[in-house]
Amino acid sequence: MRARVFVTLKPSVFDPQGTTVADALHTLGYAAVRNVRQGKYFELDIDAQTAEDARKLASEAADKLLANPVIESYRIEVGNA
Amino acid sequence: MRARVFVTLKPSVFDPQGTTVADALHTLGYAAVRNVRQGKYFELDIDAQTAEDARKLASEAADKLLANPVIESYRIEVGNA
Amino acid sequence: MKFAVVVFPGSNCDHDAYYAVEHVLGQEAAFVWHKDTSLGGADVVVLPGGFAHGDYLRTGAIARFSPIMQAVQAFADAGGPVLGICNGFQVLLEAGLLPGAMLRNRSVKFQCEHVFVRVEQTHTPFTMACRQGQVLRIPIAHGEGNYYAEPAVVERLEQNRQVVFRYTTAAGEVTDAANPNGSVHNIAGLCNERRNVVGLMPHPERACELAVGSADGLLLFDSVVRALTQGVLATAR
Amino acid sequence: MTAIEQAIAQHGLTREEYQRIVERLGREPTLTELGIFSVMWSEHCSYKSSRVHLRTLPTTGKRVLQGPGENAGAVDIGDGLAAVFKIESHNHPSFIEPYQGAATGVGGIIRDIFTMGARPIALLNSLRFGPLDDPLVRRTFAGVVAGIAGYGNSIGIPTVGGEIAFDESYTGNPLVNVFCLGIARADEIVRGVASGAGNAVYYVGAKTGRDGIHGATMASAEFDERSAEKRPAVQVGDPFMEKLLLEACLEVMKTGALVGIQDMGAAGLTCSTCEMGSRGGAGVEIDVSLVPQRESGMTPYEIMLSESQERMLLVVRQGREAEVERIFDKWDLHAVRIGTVTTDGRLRVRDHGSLMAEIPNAALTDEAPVYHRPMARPRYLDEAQQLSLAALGAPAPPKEVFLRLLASPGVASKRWVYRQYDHMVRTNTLVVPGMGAGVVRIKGTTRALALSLDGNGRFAYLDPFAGAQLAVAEAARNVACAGGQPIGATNCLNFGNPERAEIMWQFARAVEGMGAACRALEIPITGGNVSLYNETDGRAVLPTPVIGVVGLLEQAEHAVRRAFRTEGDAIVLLGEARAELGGSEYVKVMHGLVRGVPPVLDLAREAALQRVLIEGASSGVIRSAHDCAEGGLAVTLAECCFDTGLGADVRVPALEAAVADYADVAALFGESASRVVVAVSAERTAELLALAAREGVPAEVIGRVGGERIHLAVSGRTVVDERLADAERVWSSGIDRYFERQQAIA
Ligand SMILES: Nc1ncnc2c1ncn2[C@@H]1O[C@H](COP(=O)(O)OP(=O)(O)O)[C@@H](O)[C@H]1O
Ligand SMILES: [Mg+2]
Repeated sequence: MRARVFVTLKPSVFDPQGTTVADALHTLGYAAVRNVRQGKYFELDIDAQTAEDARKLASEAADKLLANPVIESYRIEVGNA
Repeated sequence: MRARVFVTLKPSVFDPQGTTVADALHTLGYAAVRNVRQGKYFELDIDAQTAEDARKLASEAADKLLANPVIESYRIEVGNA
Repeated sequence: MKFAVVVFPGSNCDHDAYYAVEHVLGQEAAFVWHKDTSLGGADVVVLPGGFAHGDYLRTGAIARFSPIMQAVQAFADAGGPVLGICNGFQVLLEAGLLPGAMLRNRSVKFQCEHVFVRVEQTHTPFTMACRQGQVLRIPIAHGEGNYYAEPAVVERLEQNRQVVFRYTTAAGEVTDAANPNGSVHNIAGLCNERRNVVGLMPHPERACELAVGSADGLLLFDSVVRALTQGVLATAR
Repeated sequence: MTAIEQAIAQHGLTREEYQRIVERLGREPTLTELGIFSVMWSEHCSYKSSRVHLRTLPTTGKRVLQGPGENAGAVDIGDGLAAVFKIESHNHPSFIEPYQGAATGVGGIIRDIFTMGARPIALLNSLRFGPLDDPLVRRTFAGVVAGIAGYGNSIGIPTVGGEIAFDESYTGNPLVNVFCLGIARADEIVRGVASGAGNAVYYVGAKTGRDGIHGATMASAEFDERSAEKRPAVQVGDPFMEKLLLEACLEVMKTGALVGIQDMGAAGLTCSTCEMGSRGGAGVEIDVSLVPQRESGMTPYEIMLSESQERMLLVVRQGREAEVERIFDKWDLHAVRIGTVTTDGRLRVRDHGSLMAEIPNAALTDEAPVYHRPMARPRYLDEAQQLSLAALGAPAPPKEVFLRLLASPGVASKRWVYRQYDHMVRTNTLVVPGMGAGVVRIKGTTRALALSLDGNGRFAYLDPFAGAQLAVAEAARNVACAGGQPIGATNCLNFGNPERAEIMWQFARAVEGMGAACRALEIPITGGNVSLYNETDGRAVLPTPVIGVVGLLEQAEHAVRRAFRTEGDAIVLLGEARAELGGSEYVKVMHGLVRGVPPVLDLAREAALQRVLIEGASSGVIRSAHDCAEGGLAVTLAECCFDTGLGADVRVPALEAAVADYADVAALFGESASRVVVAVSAERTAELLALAAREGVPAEVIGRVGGERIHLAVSGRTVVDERLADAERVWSSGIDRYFERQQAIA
C-alpha cells in the first residue's frame, strides 16, 4: 500500500518559503499567482493488508515524526503503490 | 483556482531525507514501512477562469521554477481553493 | 586583474571572496549586484557562497533568473573564467552552466568542517597552479552538497576529465569515509566542457591564510591570475 | 468575576496595577490600551521583579560606550571601533517549537546588534536540556541546534562558541540563550531614539500577522468568541528577510538619514514605539491601518501586540525619506511610513484616523511598576550543601570514572552540535568551537576578540552567590586563556517564578555575586536579559546565571588554543587545588547528586591568574591553555590531548580528602576554581614560572606532552593510563551515540 502524506503549515502560520516562491513567480511575470504555500510531501510504502491499516500507520507516523503539530497539519491519502 | 503541485525526486535518485525518515520510523518500531520518499508540495492560488488555465500556469511554474528536471518530476492537481 | 563578485540577495560569502581577492591575493575586486546587467569589465567572475533567496525553494533555483546571470552566461560563452563556490556552484548547476544537481547531504544536516580534496585536473584556469593529484585542505559549509547527475552524465564528465576536485583522505585516497556528503564519485567540483567554468562545494576563499586554518585555497585564485597573465585564456571583456 | 476583573486577569495584570493604569490615564483604558499596558508592564518588558537588583551591577568603565538601556551594550576596542554585544533568552518558545523557537531567538539577538549600527560578526549560545536518554529531550535538543544553525548559517554569521549542559530540571523547560556580537564605528553607534517633531516613523520588514500574541492577553467577551482561530501562532523565522534587513539597514545608517531605529521584538510595535519615544523625550503617533498586514481583519489590538519576526521601526529625518525608501527598494524591502514623531511625549495609536490609544510613553517605560519582591533563603539549601563522601561508599576506580566522565554529554565533545554551525564564514574565526573561547579577528586592525559564555546551574543551585561568581570567573578565565583581556560582559539570568520568595532569593544572591565578581575583575556589565518563570509543574530549573565575557587581544596572532601542540613541551598547572567535589560533574555523573558547596573562589587570585595568562599569551611563552572546569584536572588534560593526538604523562598533585578513599578522586576530578593547564616549551618554562611567581600564582610543572597515551599518576601511583585514541573515541561519541539511528527531520 502507498500512503501519501501532505504536511502543510497551518493557515495562520507564516510561510516564508511560500512567500519567497510567490515573489519569484511574480518577478518571472506570473502575476496571476496570488499566493503560494509550501509544504512537505511523503510517500510511504507500507506492508499492510487494508487501506485502513495503512492509513492508521501513516497517521501515527505523521503524528510522531512527519508533522509538527504546533505549526503544521497534515492530510493522508491511501492507494495502491 | 487552486493548483497543487507535488514535486518528487525521480525514482532513480537517492533520497537522503526519505531514507532518514524511514530509518527513524523503523527505530520507532514501524517495521511495516518499507520505503519512504520525501518531496515538496505547493499550493498555488491562481487567478484563472478555467481549471485548464490554472493547470497551464502551474505547469509552467513547475517547469521553470518549482522542479529541477535533472532530479525531480512533478504532478499537478487543480481544484477550487 | 579585476574580479567581479556577484551579490545575490542572501549571498553571505561575498565579502569573504572580495577579501581574499583584494587583500590576500592583491588583485582588484568589485561587487556586482544581481540586478545589474553588466559585469563591469571584469576578467574573472566569482559566484560566492551563501543562501541566495534563502535557498527556500532549492539552492540556486531563484538566483538563476537574476538579470546578471545573462551577463555571466555571455561571459562564460566567450570563454571567460567563472568560479562558483558552494551556493555559487549550486547556482551554476541550476542555470545549466554546469551539469547535474545537488541533493541534501546524506547526513541530512548542515556540515561545517575542513575536508581534503584532490586536484584531478590542472587544465582549468582555477587549478593550473596546482599539481596534478595535489591534496588541498579546504573547509566545506553546506547542507546540500551531495552532487548528483545521471550515470551517463557522470560517465561523460569522467571521460572528458571534467571532474576537477574529488573528496579524498589526507593521503589522497578516494574512500567513502572521506566523502562528507554522499556525492557521486566523491565529486567536490567540476568544470564545463570548455573548462572555463568551474564550480566546487568547498570554500577556497576561506582557506587563503594560515591564520584561519589553511592557505591551500589561494591556489585557485593564483591559478586564474596566472592563466590570464599567461594568456592561456582569452579574456572575455 | 466581573468583565473588567476578567479582562485584568487575562492580561496578567494585578488589580493594583490596573488601578495605577486608571490613575495614570485619569480614566479607564480602552481595550487596546489595556493590551499595551499589559505587555509593557509584563515581567519580560518591565523587569519589574529584577530591576531593583540589576541596578546594583557595575555598568561603567573606561571602555564602556553604551551600558544597559539600549538594544545592546557597546565597548571601545580601539582603532575607533566598538564591540556591540548582548545575550537574549528564548527558553519558552524553544520548548514549544524547538526549531523555530531557537531560530527566532537568534534572529532577535542579531537584530538587537545591527540595530545599533554594528555588523554582526559572531554568535554564541548557551543551552540547557534534560538528559539525552529521553527521546523528547533528544528531539528538543536536535531541533534547537538545527534552528540555531538554520538561522545563523543562512545569514552568514559564524557561531564561534557556546556551552551546553544537561540536568533533569531542564527536561520540561530547556534554556536557549543566544549571544551576538557586532562591530561598529564607535562614533557611529545608532540608538533607539525617536526625536525631532515631524520626522517620519517608518515600518520595514516582514508583514504583521497574529504571531505570538499571548493567549493571556486576549481579553473581552467579544475576543473570546473568536479566540479559537486566533490562537497565538508560533513565530516562524525568515532568515532571508533578516539578511536583507541587515544589509539594507546598515546601508541606510551610513547615509545619516536616520534619527533612530529599533527592532520589533518582544511586544512588537508597542515596545518599539513607546521605548523610542521615551528615550528621545518625544511622542510617537502611528496609524495601524498603514501597517503591512499578512492576515485580514486584524484589530489595532492585535497589530500593536503582534510579535511577528523580522520587523524594524525607523525614525527618518524630515526630507530624507526618498533616499531611505530607495535603499530599501534596492533590497526588495518596502519601507512604509506609518506615523510621525510628535512633541508631547505620548504614544498615540490611530486606526484609519480614529484614536484607539493615547498613553504617556513614560507610563509604559520608566514608570512601569517596580517590585521589591519578598525573599527567603531556600529550605533545601542546608541539606543540599551537605556532601558526605563517606555516605557515597567506596569510589569507582579512577580509570572507570575517567571514561564515564569523558562520555557524559556535559563533558563529551560537542562536535555533533557545532559541526552544524557555520563557524568559519566571514573568515575571521581564529579559534574555532571546541578549541576554547571563540576568537575572531577584526579585519583592518591587528586585533581580535575572544568570546566565552559560561554558567553552572549546579553551583548556582548550591550557592547562587558563589555560582554566579564562579560563572563570571570562568568566562573571564576562558577569554584570558585565549589571550584576551576581559573588557565587558553581558548576562542572562534564567530562574524560576519570582513570586516565590525562595526563587527571588536565589536571583538576588546571584546578582550580588555577579556584581561582586565583575567589580573585582573590573569587567563592566553592559546589558543582559532576565528570563523568569522557568518552571514546569511548580518545579523550577536550576538557577542558571549565564555570563558572556568579551576579551580583547591587541595582536590577533597571539590567540592561544587549548590543544597541546608540541611533543616534549612542559605541562604546567597554574593555580592550586583543594579537595573540592561539591556540585561537581563527578558527584552528578557517578552518584546522580547535586550536593555540597561549590568550590571556593578567591577573586584576587583569579585576577592574578588571568594576568599571567594574558601576559603569557602576548609574550608567546604560553603555547596552549585550557581551564579546569567540569570533570577537573583529569578531563582538562585529556581535552588538551585530543585534536592533535599528542599524549601526556602527568604527575597529578596529591590532595588530602576528609575521607581518605576520595583523595585521588578529588585530585583528579575535583573542580577547584582558578586553575589552568598550560603548555610551555622546555626553554621557556623558567620564564613562565617566574611570571607566575611575580603575580603570586602557584605554578608547577606537572608533566610532559608526548606519546600516544594519557598517563596520570598520583604520588607515584598510576591512576589512569589509557590509549589516547581510545579515550578520544569515548569522548567524541558522548553525544553522537544518542543520535546514531535517529536523525532530526528538517
Ligand atoms: N541581567 C541583566 N543585567 C544587566 N542588564 C540587563 C539584564 N537584563 C536586562 N538588562 C538590560 O535591561 C534593558 C532592557 O532589556 P530589553 O533590551 O528591553 O530586553 P529585551 O531585548 O529582552 O526586550 C537592556 O538594556 C538590557 O541590557
Ligand atoms: Mg531588545
